[in-house]
Amino acid sequence: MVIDRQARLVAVESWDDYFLFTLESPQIACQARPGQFLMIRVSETSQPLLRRPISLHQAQGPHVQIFFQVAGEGTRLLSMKKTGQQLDILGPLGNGFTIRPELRGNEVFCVGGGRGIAPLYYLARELRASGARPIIFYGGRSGTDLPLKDRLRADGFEVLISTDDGSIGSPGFVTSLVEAELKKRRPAYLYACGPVPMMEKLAEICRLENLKAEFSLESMMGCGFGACWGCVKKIRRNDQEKYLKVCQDGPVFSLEEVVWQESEHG
Amino acid sequence: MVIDRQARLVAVESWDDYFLFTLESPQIACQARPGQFLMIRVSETSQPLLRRPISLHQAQGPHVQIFFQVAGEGTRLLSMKKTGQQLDILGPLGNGFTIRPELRGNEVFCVGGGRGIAPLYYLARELRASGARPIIFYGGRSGTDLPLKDRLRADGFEVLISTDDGSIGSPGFVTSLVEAELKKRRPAYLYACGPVPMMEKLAEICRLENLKAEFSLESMMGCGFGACWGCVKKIRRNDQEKYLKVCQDGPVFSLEEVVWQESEHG
Amino acid sequence: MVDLSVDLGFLKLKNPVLAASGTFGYGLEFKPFYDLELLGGFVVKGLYLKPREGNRPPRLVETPSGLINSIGLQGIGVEAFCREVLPQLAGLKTAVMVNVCGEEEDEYARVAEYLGRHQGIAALELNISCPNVREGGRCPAQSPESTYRTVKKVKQATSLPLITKLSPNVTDITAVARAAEEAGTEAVSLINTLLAMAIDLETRKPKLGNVMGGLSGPAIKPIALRMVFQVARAVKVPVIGMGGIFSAADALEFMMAGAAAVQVGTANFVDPDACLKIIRGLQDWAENHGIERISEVTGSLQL
Amino acid sequence: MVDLSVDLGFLKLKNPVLAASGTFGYGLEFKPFYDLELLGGFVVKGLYLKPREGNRPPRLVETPSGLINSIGLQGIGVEAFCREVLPQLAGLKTAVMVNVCGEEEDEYARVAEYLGRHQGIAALELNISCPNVREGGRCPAQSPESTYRTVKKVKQATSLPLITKLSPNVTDITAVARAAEEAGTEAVSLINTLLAMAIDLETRKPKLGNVMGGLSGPAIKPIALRMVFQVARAVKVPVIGMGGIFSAADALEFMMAGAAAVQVGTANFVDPDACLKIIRGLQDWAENHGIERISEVTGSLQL
Ligand SMILES: Cc1cc2nc3c(=O)[nH]c(=O)nc-3n(C[C@H](O)[C@H](O)[C@H](O)COP(=O)(O)OP(=O)(O)OC[C@H]3O[C@@H](n4cnc5c(N)ncnc54)[C@H](O)[C@@H]3O)c2cc1C
Ligand SMILES: Cc1cc2nc3c(=O)[nH]c(=O)nc-3n(C[C@H](O)[C@H](O)[C@H](O)COP(=O)(O)OP(=O)(O)OC[C@H]3O[C@@H](n4cnc5c(N)ncnc54)[C@H](O)[C@@H]3O)c2cc1C
Ligand SMILES: Cc1cc2nc3c(=O)[nH]c(=O)nc-3n(C[C@H](O)[C@H](O)[C@H](O)COP(=O)(O)O)c2cc1C
Ligand SMILES: Cc1cc2nc3c(=O)[nH]c(=O)nc-3n(C[C@H](O)[C@H](O)[C@H](O)COP(=O)(O)O)c2cc1C
Ligand code: FES
Ligand code: FES
Repeated sequence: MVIDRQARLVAVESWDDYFLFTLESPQIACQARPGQFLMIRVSETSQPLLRRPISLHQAQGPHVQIFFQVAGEGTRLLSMKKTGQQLDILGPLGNGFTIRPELRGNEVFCVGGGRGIAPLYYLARELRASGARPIIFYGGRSGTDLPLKDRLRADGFEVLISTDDGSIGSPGFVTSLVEAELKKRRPAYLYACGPVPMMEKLAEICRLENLKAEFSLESMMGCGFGACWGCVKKIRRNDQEKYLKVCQDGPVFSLEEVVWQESEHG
Repeated sequence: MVIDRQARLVAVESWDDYFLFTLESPQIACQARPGQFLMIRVSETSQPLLRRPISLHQAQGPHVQIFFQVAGEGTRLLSMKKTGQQLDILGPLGNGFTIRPELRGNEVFCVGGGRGIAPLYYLARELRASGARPIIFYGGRSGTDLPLKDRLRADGFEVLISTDDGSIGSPGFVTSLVEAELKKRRPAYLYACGPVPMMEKLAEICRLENLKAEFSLESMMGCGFGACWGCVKKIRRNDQEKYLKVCQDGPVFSLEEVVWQESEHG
Repeated sequence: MVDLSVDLGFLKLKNPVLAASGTFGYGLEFKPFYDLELLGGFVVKGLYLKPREGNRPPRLVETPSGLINSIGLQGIGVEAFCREVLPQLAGLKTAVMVNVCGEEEDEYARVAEYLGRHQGIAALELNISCPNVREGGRCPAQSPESTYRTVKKVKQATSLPLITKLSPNVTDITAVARAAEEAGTEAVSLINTLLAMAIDLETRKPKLGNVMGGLSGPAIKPIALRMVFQVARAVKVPVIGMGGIFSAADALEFMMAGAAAVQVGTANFVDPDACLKIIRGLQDWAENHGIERISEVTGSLQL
Repeated sequence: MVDLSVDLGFLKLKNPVLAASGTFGYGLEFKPFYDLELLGGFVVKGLYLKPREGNRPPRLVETPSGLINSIGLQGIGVEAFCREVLPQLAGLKTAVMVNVCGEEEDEYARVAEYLGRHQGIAALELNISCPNVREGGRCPAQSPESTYRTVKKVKQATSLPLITKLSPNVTDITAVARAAEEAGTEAVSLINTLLAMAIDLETRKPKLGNVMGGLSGPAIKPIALRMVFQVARAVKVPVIGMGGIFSAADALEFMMAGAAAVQVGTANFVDPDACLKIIRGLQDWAENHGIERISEVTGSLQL
């Protein structure tokens, strides 16, 4: 059940162009699951027109958190909101990650690239609460792209870090770090969120290693709640390839379901 | 010569929906004359698209002032600017009021309705400096529409006040106050700025009383510097009625020139 | 208390606000937001005989105050609709309308005929104006002749009232409207989207998988309003206006220009409550202006 | 150093950025802002044989990301222009173009003929697409036949190169472009404004004195870009693209879609330096992308 309401912005933290907002919304907080998202109104004028989809980064008590990176005009306007302001949000939307009872006691990889870490923190906490042992992979272009690393560690998670420029953590793509780690241990499941090339590479690795996995996809969204058919991706389900709605049938899909399409990389 | 530049907002005063901004712009300040205006960019997005015309309310040292009322989205956005921000302004634009040497030693009426007071304060100061004796008529719907009255008096001007609702000053339209005053004394000239019905009534009075006068007109403006032909009003000049540009041929026109058009009241 | 109802002749609406096809899913998507019975009515997403895959993504681009879409009428087809969706809408006290599509004239007629055999449909909206399904953005509503032929054929296939949806991508929309009227349409609705495009500078490719798409939203409102004004003076059948309606004020402009009712499209995405807010806004405006029947507003523009 | 020049065949431009007619006065209005010689060129306001009063105000309405104007080609007429303005533009090292208007085909030819007898004009732009001067917003560019006839007549009246300016208020803009090409136009420019309208709820009157007007600005960019893309694939003569260009990125989209040069209109009002900033932006973009000649961008869209 979707809710449409005003949520008060109660705290703002920021690092360069990354922002962590804490919003007061008891209704959303108590219904939310990791991997779900909000549609947020960023402007009061018709410019930009559409809401912006942002994942839930945390839900606790009456509060939810979002973690986002300024990517363009919409997220820039969002980043300018001040504590005390009301945000116009819709949510929680979409299907989240599945948290499987059989993962109890097992190691699980959570791989986030850049802003893709947003839903994974929430997921990792829920996995831990369910008895699984999440290991967080957190990759970025540079050290400044990993503002949450200390916080994740302070929360008791095992966090493996990589940067493309080698400024901190292991140098290179986070996918190489996953590959290296797979030589040491085998997780029972892999969850990922990040840029398409990262997820596509992870999908390849998972297929090779015969690992089960789930991916959270991004897509341009018109509505966020299934009304426009604008957000579709090609998905393999029941032996058929179909355009399914990322907002409603996703944004999380399983390894076997996602059809990576050359054309949509750019 | 028009200048296009960034001006820093150095002070903001406000009363309900009236705002007085002080801007730092030595170039504009040293060229400006009363009755001229600025074109001000109010938004960084395409919404609203156009600049807004606002009269110069004062020019002194390196500073100019503007005084405006929130009338819609554009002036609302303008009112939200904060001290220290840069405003993107064009100006000084248009022809100002004429300050005639022969007015020296004579009484002159300056009649402002609501936000129409904006250019008249500047004019009154220049008139006084030139040796004329300006009397300011300041009318509004209610007491809250006359935020500048004390300031004008503190500056040593004779200020006659009226409100439609009679909350302060003489009750009724400012035009009735002018009529009443004309029974007592006869000015050498009349200058006016305000809503069309006010100015039309004043024009009638001036014709009856055989008074010379100048009016500052408003018009929807595309550019403010003569490039679009969007701001025209019917003007009588050299025995011909023509559409002249308010931005370039005005915004100040003489009594004989203005053709009041029924259709444009609304 | 203002009377918000409007009578289209073939159909009475409890108020003049309808949700536009393609922006309201099959209606069910909006149940979480409000009681659908508060609406004048809604038009479900366009349907063909068979399920349809739709166009290749990306399918949406935001533009200044606008949205380009190239969905390409993805949908479950009319059979699945009647089997799975219609029963869930059964008994709703609001006008449920279906947007009818076809590859060629025959298919339109067959879809209409199929729907005509089912209960619970107040009217059909004939979508001869989608710019996303044929080569080069073309559609039947771009010519009076093909409009006439298609409407005629569909009229013969069903007794359900027919609203013909017009395309703005034409030289003279009044000629097309008159052709639809002559062929017997009960009403016309306009406008569908304007054929448009956007390019990604980095990849040098069109931003839409389908190259071109249809522009909607506030950006197009002034064009839509002009067309509604022109069409309302050219035909006698009721005109249903749309294109960038986001507020009650927008809706009132369309009504003054001659629209008997309005549809709200893109606004449903930005604010799922948009239709409801517009209905309340019409009510308030009428009260403040001492208007007893909202239908008085239709065509009240002073020239 | 990037080569920004473009060769239209009949005219070499130092860069592809022109100021659009009706938004740049007679050029002189922009002298306070920058050196006009920095421009690729500019097109002065539309001219008839005689001075023209223009339409009754109000003439402008702002709309979401757009502007509707109904100026109605107010101007001093071609004689006064040649006598009073042209000498002031004489010797300017940039392409000065004149936008040619006419009540009927004959007047277009006579204006062109008159201008052809003067020095300092690089090309004529034939304005057969203004929506503000004829009943119902109609114009010659709405039919291939009248376009062909008008272009043909003007070509016979002058040897100045001719750019035919097309209207977006048509079903198939490529048919009109081809007609202009067949009649011998040296280039086509597009788009002129889209016929539009706005209503004042309180007075219940149209917001424009002339009822309808032409929509320009960012709102129309996606439609303009689509039309430039279509026309560039339909004709061999160079295409000059415009409609909502406010930035170098916008200009590049039009060039990728097939425009050899672009015109900047409404942006000149919002930012008098707009053309200059766009020229600099093109330069920067080309440098950052290792492009030596900006003309390489024309038509480089990947399908
Ligand atoms: C389900 C979902 C959850 C998301 N969660 C987060 C999150 O938690 N934190 C975060 O920082 N970002 C998240 N995103 C991405 C975020 O929505 C986009 O960065 C944002 O919409 C860009 O808007 P903009 O106006 O700032 O940029 P624009 O100027 O609109 O675009 C900038 C760039 O972002 C791309 N983009 C635009 N819209 C989207 C979109 N809907 N999805 C993906 N890319 C887009 C554009 O193609 C362009 O390359 C999520 C996206 C989806 C679909
Ligand atoms: C030469 C000139 C000098 C001006 N000086 C001042 C001043 O010193 N102080 C001040 O408060 N106001 C002044 N104005 C009026 C001011 O420009 C308008 O109030 C403002 O542009 C409205 O913009 P908006 O976006 O807030 O309102 P909108 O939402 O655009 O419109 C609100 C109302 O204002 C009217 N309006 C819009 N634009 C104009 C315009 N250009 N001129 C007149 N009415 C308009 C609209 O028709 C509408 O009724 C001046 C106008 C002109 C032409
Ligand atoms: C995403 C999207 C999908 C649409 N799908 C349809 C459709 O299936 N059938 C149809 O007739 N119109 C369709 N339209 C057009 C709308 O019904 C409407 O005519 C148009 O968007 C203009 O109105 P608006 O500006 O209020 O959105 C669609 C529009 C959008 C934005
Ligand atoms: C106020 C105004 C006046 C215009 N006058 C003319 C004109 O005289 N002749 C002409 O061909 N086009 C005229 N146009 C159209 C523009 O040249 C241009 O084609 C159109 O505005 C689209 O470009 P833009 O969105 O960059 O403004 C005018 C446009 C505006 C806004
Ligand atoms: S975003 Fe509208 S259906 Fe998914
Ligand atoms: S506002 Fe453009 S000419 Fe006056």
